[in-house]
Amino acid sequence: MTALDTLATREDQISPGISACVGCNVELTLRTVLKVLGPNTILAIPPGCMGGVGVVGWDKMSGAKVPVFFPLLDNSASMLAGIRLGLKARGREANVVAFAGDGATVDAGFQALSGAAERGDKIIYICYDNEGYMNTGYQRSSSTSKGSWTSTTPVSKEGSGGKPQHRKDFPLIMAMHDLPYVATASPAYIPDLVKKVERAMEVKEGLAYIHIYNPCLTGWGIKSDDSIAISRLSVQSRFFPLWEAHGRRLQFTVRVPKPVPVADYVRRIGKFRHLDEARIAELQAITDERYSFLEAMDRMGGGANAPGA
Amino acid sequence: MKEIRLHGRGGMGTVKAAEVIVHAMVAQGGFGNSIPFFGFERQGAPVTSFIRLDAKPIRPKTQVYEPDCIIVLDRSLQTAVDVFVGVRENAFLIVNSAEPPESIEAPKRVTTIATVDANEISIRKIGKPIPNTAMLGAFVKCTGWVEIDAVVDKVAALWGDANASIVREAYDSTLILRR
Amino acid sequence: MSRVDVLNGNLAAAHAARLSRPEVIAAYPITPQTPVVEYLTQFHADGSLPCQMSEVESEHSAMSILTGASLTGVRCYTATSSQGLALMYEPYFRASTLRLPIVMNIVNREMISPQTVWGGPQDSMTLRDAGWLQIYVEDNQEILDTTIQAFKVAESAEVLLPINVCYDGFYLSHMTERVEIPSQEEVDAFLPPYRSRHIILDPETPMAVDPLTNGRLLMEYRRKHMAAQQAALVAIEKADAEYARRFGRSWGGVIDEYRTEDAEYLMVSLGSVCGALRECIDDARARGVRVGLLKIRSLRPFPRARVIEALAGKKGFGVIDRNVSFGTNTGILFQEIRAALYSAGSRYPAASFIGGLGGEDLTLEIVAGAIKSTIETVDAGKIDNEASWLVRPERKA
Amino acid sequence: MSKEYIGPVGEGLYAVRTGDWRTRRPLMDQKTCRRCGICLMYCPVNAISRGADEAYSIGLEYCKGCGVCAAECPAKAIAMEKEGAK
Repeated sequence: MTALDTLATREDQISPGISACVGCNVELTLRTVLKVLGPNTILAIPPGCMGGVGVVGWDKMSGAKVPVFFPLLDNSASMLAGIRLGLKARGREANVVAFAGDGATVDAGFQALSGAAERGDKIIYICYDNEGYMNTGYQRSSSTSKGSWTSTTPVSKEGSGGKPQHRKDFPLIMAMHDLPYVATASPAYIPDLVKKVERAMEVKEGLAYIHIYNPCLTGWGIKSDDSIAISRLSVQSRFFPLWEAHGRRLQFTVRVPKPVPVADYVRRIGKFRHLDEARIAELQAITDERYSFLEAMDRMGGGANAPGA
Repeated sequence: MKEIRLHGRGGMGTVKAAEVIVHAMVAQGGFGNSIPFFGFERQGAPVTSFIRLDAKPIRPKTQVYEPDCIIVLDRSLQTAVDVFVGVRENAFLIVNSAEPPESIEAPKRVTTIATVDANEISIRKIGKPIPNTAMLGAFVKCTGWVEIDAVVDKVAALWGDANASIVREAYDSTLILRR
Repeated sequence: MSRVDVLNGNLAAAHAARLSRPEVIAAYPITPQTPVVEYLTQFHADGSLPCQMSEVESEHSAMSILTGASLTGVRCYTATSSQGLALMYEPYFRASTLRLPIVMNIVNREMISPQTVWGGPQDSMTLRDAGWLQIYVEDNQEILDTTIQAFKVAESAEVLLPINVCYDGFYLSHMTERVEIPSQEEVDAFLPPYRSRHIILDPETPMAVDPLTNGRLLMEYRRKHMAAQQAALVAIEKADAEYARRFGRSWGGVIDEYRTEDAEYLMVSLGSVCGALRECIDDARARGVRVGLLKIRSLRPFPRARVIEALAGKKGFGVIDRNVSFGTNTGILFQEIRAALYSAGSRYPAASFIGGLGGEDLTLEIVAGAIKSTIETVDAGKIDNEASWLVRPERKA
Repeated sequence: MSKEYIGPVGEGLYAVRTGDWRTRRPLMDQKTCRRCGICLMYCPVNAISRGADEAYSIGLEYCKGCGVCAAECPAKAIAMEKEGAK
């Protein structure tokens, strides 16, 4: 079945009307992921955009067709680990899935996630990374790109400021737990995302992790029509490369032999408007460095012989 | 009620020895409790443990301040801690020592002194100087407060027959001075 | 058939947990609770505890895992102490407000600073308003019996709340004494299997847990939660009565009274110090002093009516607190008793004591002194607004 | 659901009428459409469906009018019009 067939025929497991911003590609990502996962799923939506827009529901109503709950900001992975153990005790099988923002994943939720990964708890953990705490108006996270304006890394009238540090390379950190499956994904590459969710579902033992890079229209200053185009640029500039890893065998899933300059990506995003050429060059440099590192891993993982290499 | 205080060092099995005495007391239908005084347990650090024995249930869950019996698993402790603090009249003292009991200095309130070469027996039987089991044999011989068979059975169950034979040999070889 | 053994408090708790057939356990070691985790993993390894077990990376995850597991409807158990409980605070509160009947032993240990590992129930008593049931016990048999009963109380349909059975670190956790261990068959007959019906995460019956909830509805949940706490007063007594019928041991339910009937003075406390109090009360009685013990077992729910009843007609009372209530000049239990009496319009002379913090021993001598001081305060008609501190004198050989 | 819950539980689906948010509406030209399905894949609210005849249609009940479908359509078969215009 092609990705399109899957998406055209499977039932949407999320309420048809949730209050995500107009054009939000996290909403797109969530609906896509849940169509692939199907109804036999228990879904954790920690505090963040998707919780805020009503996926867990309001008062005595639900926002999803599958069982769904709010974990705490910092315990999605451990609550899911408990759900898995409870199901095991009852002899039941279901997809046990987190759909969590970067704050709930790379910051406050990291200890619980790393613990579950090391223990090998059988859960699927999906992070939608929009580079910050967007549900509360865009405060910085450790996933926010260097130079980015956020409400807690303000920019002066002269254009100085923004976040001083590079974002942590979180999906690689997860891969270094020697997990059965780790992948990065983008809403601009839906068939790639669909395949990765399917692979995560195939994992028999241990934690599967997917890190999706979701440019935030409202927080970043992007027009709603541009949502997918800019997501695509994040990949085509090698700023956010798409790969998957089984254990330490890492391979690119989308190869970018002729990247567009990072500047072409950055210049279209409001939160980077104040960056001068020197600061954009810094972003280009870290992008190149990180991509070279992945290329080396890709070569070790046999990626050089892979189709399209 | 009988109150006992054990002085040992981390690694000597002081706390476990106290528990064995309580086990023996309960096995013969009595009551007992043992409370270790805990620091951060490290090998070699001074360790104290407290025991109460009685024919009826024991209610206080407190440390022992006025012991009827003092068990010293390592003589070198006498320079580090005052092992005689609070000791009652007509008390018993059991010391791990190759010397005869006459050589042991103790306050007048201590009227029965026993010694046993626990290290020697232990090294010979199990190859390491772990004095707790030998001290159990000496304790039973000296006080008679619990039965030797109950102690031997518990030690055998916990650590095997070689250790149980240490208890018996110590029981037989303990020297006692009543004064 | 039950059997007699010699157990420390932690092993008594571990046996109780094993006999209660929990389906999921997640626990993180912390002094003085650590042996509980070791015993449980040993039981698990030797096949006598066939449950799902998770060796977590923190107490926060331990309680989070149990929250998740309990949401699938299964029986859950854990244990912790002190800083571990503090780290759990976030999921601890949530477990109660989700009405999940998790059972957790708390091996009471003082809170830092200064750095300490020794006893004192400051850890759990500080959290008395987080919605859990909290029972405090006096010896190792009571640890075992109460922990088994705790599952029954927590899971009863009119309660459905998580519960702590709290016992003093070291003074009970590491004290060995005679304990009767019931057989598995006996416990099975007392404690039927548990399946949650009120809240469940299961694809067969999809529901949302914790939707964004308005204040009015939230208040409705809180009101029901408070009613469940009150229902627990009855459930605790019922469980104790049934346990007594089956096993021949009663611990008194929400409170325990010792020689109170004709007493003029009552000493009030909770936890292991009650043993020393009984001993000292017998001594005082032998000298003709009519004093008795009111032991509080259930701190939450607070047994207001039973306390009022127990104190009715007495001259006055004294409370020994092994904790402090910062900013109020007394310990926590003293305030609780005072508040209960106010609700009945009663006013008694009363003495407040704080002692035994950080593992400091509450010796027979200290406890006897507190009784004497209580009688003086009561006879003078005074009410302490500031606690007296119980301090052990230095001893000489 | 009339069931009484003692804890915070939600049953039954809550749906915001997000179609009301729209300021622009997508109009699909079926003659230009190449039936590639890209609009369906990228629609964030799952408002686009595929018919038995492989034709795609946009449901307006929940469409927020973001314009992603129009921007991504390789055939330029979708136009965004001001909401309310005839």
